[in-house]
Amino acid sequence: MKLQDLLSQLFTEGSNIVTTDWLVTGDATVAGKPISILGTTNHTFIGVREVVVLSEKFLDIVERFPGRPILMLVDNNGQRMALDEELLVLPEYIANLLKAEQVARLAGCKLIAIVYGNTVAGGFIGFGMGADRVVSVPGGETSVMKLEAISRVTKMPLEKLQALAAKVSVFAPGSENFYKMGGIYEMWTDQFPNRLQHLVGSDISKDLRVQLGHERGGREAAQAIIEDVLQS
Amino acid sequence: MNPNSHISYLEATARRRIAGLLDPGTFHEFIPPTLKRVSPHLGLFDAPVAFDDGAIIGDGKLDGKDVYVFAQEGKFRGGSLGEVHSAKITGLLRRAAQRKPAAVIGLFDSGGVRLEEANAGEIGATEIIRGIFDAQKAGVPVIGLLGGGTGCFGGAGITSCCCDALIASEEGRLSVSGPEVIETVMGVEAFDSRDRALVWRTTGGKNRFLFGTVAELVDDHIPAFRSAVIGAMTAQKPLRVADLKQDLERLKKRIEAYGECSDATQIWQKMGLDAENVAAMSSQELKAEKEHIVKI
Amino acid sequence: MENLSFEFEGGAKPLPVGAPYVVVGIVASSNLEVLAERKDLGGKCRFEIATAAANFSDAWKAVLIDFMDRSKPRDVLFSINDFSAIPPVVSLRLDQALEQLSCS
Amino acid sequence: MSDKHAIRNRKLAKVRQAFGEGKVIATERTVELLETVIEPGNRIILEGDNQKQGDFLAAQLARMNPTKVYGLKLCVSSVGLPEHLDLFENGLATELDFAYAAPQAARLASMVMKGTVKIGDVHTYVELYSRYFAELRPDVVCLVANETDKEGNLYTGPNTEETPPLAESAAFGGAIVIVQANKIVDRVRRVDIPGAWVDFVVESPKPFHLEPLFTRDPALITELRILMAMIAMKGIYAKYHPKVLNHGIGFNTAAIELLLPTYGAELGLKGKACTHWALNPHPTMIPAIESGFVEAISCFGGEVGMENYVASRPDVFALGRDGSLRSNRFFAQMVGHHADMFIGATLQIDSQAHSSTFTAERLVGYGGAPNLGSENRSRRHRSEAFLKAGAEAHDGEPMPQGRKLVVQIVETFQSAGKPTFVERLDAWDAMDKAGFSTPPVMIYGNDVSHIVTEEGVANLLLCRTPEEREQAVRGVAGFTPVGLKRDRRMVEKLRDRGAIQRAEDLGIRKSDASRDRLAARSVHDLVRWSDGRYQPPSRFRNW
Repeated sequence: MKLQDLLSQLFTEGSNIVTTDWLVTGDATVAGKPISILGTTNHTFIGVREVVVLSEKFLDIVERFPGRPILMLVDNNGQRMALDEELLVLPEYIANLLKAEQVARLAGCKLIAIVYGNTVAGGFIGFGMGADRVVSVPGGETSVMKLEAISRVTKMPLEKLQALAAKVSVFAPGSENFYKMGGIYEMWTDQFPNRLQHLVGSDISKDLRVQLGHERGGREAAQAIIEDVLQS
Repeated sequence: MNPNSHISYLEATARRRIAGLLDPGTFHEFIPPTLKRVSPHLGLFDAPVAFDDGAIIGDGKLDGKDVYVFAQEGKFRGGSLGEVHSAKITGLLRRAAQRKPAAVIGLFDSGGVRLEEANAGEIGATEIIRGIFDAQKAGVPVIGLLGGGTGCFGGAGITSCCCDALIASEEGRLSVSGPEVIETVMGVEAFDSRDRALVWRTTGGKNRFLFGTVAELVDDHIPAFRSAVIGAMTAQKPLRVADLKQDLERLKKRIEAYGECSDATQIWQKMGLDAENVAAMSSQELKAEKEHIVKI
Repeated sequence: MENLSFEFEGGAKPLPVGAPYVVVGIVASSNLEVLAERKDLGGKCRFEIATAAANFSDAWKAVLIDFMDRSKPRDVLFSINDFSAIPPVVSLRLDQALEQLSCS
Repeated sequence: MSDKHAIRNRKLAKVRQAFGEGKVIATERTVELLETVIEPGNRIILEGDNQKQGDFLAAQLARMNPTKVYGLKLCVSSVGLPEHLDLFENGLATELDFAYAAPQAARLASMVMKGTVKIGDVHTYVELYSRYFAELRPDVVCLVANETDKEGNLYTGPNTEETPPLAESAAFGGAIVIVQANKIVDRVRRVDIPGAWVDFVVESPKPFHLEPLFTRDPALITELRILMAMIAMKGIYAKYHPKVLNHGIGFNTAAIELLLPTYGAELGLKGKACTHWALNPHPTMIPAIESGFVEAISCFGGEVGMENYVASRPDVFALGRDGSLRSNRFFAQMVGHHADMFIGATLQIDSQAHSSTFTAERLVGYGGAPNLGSENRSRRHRSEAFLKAGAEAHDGEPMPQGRKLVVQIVETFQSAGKPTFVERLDAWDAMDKAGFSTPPVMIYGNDVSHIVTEEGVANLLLCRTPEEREQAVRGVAGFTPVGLKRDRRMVEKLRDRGAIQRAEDLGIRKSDASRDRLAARSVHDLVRWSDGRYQPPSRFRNW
């Protein structure tokens, strides 16, 4: 959905948000308490320059408002694909952003990500999936790779992939699939303020994704594997 | 000189790497292949499975200390992150956070997320990252090794950079988008993936070492990796805002200094290196050279 | 994928003492992994094969008979994941698996 | 009979009229020059073999006007460029004589089927060069050089290859000689072809195409190939001690090259075998050269990236006074022809040991292998290997003779899972489709002395009847249909006699066949062996 629609539906108690062509920053009030907001928009690509800004903002928020929840608004078309990005070691930049998210977590900031636009591959790993909880709203589309591209790489006919995608959620794009795999905690269609308020008020420190993936039938192997390793 | 005196890390299978890295005979595998915990998804694609799903995990001793190890087998489906593969590594890291071994050593060799299990693999990558952070929080350093034939790309590339320290050979490669992917999406003018020299000077261990992403550059020799890991086991960076800020400053300066460069040789020249000769230098020679260059 | 299963009478001599199991080979294109485990199979050897190349049952049988004739192991379970390896590669991996199982 | 020299003088006068005096022709006027000197029905030799290709002149020839020039007979030893066949599609040429065509094999086959190309014949290299002095005397010859001066003196560099016989057949046979050179200089580094033999030179816009055809990445050598190499080395090299030999260009022989400093040393081969070679500067030879195995290598051509290394070993390679390699395909073929041993791979072998790489869909040609890989009944000088093989081959005969070792080293299956051993060669279909009168066989079975596979080595010299030969072939054909049809009893008998030796008969364990034995396991290792003097092309690097 459009950023403005999301913001107006999400924040009924007032907000103060600044948007550039790709960056969203600001704060808002949820259940009478302030939360910090950091997001991207316009399907931006995540390259070294974007990461540096996002990391800086994260660290800034953590320093100024330790303990205050951070809402991450997610819309990107993935990592910026270019030789010069990789020349500068893009994964090190994205890891820095992930570490900034971890530092926020260590400082007591709850991290909640809302997928409202696209989010692809390395873009989602760097900004979105590092949160304590990831939710999606209508229009939120997650993907690793399009079916056409998977078909090219795996040399499986597209029709066969499409038929498979209808049956299993393990590989095909779509928030519904990520939900089944446990990667998306909830899919919101209404009552955004209440749902956000509830999340902000809960203990979300534990990574539940494996468990949810198991309960929802998307990932049936992972949980048992992890338990067995813990007990080996 | 006879280069065959080296015990090649690049050549070795994941199992052989582990055996050569740890104190002899000390490795004990968790979820061994005899349990046949194979991918439940590959069959849908008519693709063969492996009994370890390309991820080998366990504990053992290194220089007498208790350590955990995970190793990706780059030759099985490109060492890709599938559901079982990722869960084994995540499980190991969670166990490390509970039981606090002296270190977790990750032998990365992965093209990234396994496309047949793309969603499970992508979520899996972030669960591994969370696992690394939780282990670090518990005081356990996580050390990553880059020297496999598949390299370390996509989700695996990002994951490896979350480690406390990376040790690489010049043959090791690290990036998010692989050259083939960039070529497929952006065209051959953007990245000619068949130009192997270009691939390596862009993503290879030397470039990563000169930037400081990789802490230690070693020869393609398993004992060299082993001594570098022993040296790195004490080096644990606590995750603090101040340190991250410093790190970020370094990354910002890198963009300022080299953001306009379109080839590694331009960067090396700016660093004050004999750019044309970097490829020909041994890891020892390059380490010596690095002492004299512009540090960013 | 095709699953094949074969059982053969083993040789008379038990294997020398060694590792309980070994894995040789990697499941990569034109290659295979062989997991060889010591198992009480009443003197027999069993082969459990998952192969990406369908309709090669006769070739597998010929390779396995040749292997059994040459090496005469007993009480070993061979589990195989095959990615379209050619027969000589299969043969080589079986020999390697048995050599390693017998000496480690 | 037409006087070629008179015709030539007439053509030269026409050129002088249109272009003025001097041998140097402006690059952009090349087509015009060609149209002036080439007449309908002329026989044109275009230089181009498996490495060096006269690509600029080929492209200019294809641009000629087919209403002026037609019915040409094209001779090119390696049909390696699309332009070679464009000449036929554009209606300029009708008949083709060649030796090798692998890069264009499929297109050539379909053009022959459609009648666009009439094949004069398919040759070996030296056979084709020889015919340039007999029935295939040319009217116009297009050559390639690294450098030329205004007088037409040519420097043909490390990749001299086939230039000399082509130039000679033209210069003294009344043909016009046109050369594309990478550079026109004041003084060439070294005169490989005298200017008096050359009529016209043009500077090509780009250096000629050069294929690094002999670079084999050690990283791709499998355990199976190492096993085969060890079988060959212990079963043949250590037994006969071939001193002068030729290797094919495949991975199987590359494995042997890389095992010489390790396994070869263990077998005591150093100084006793493999001292003199007919071979290009294979990068995989560097460890053996550096380890002192090699006394001299006679080269057919050069190899991209090996220039500095070769220049640094004047004790091994033939160098000009300028310090760069001088190769010569004709002479190297002669060295190989009179050698103790040839060893190489092929795509198909039948139960009589005939081999071929032709299929109905791919007219690949022969190259140099049939000459190198044939018993040489004209050889008279003696050597240990020659006499030992001869004693086996002619045992019990009243006249003692020597024998060349001709070894086929093949995996029983090709990488795509196709069996190498077949009951009927695809060459028979190629014969039918292309209208040849005999099947295009690369090496005839009666020339072959040994076949090495991962199953062992078959010594055909020890077989006394056609049945024994057939069972010896089947005996090493593994799990191919040909192998499965072996007569087990007869094969065991051959094994008892040593006519078939398996790895275990030679004392080789399967787990000995490890990549750790290779003296170099990567291109990078080769560079290290050479102390940086080998500079591989970018596509072979991983650093």
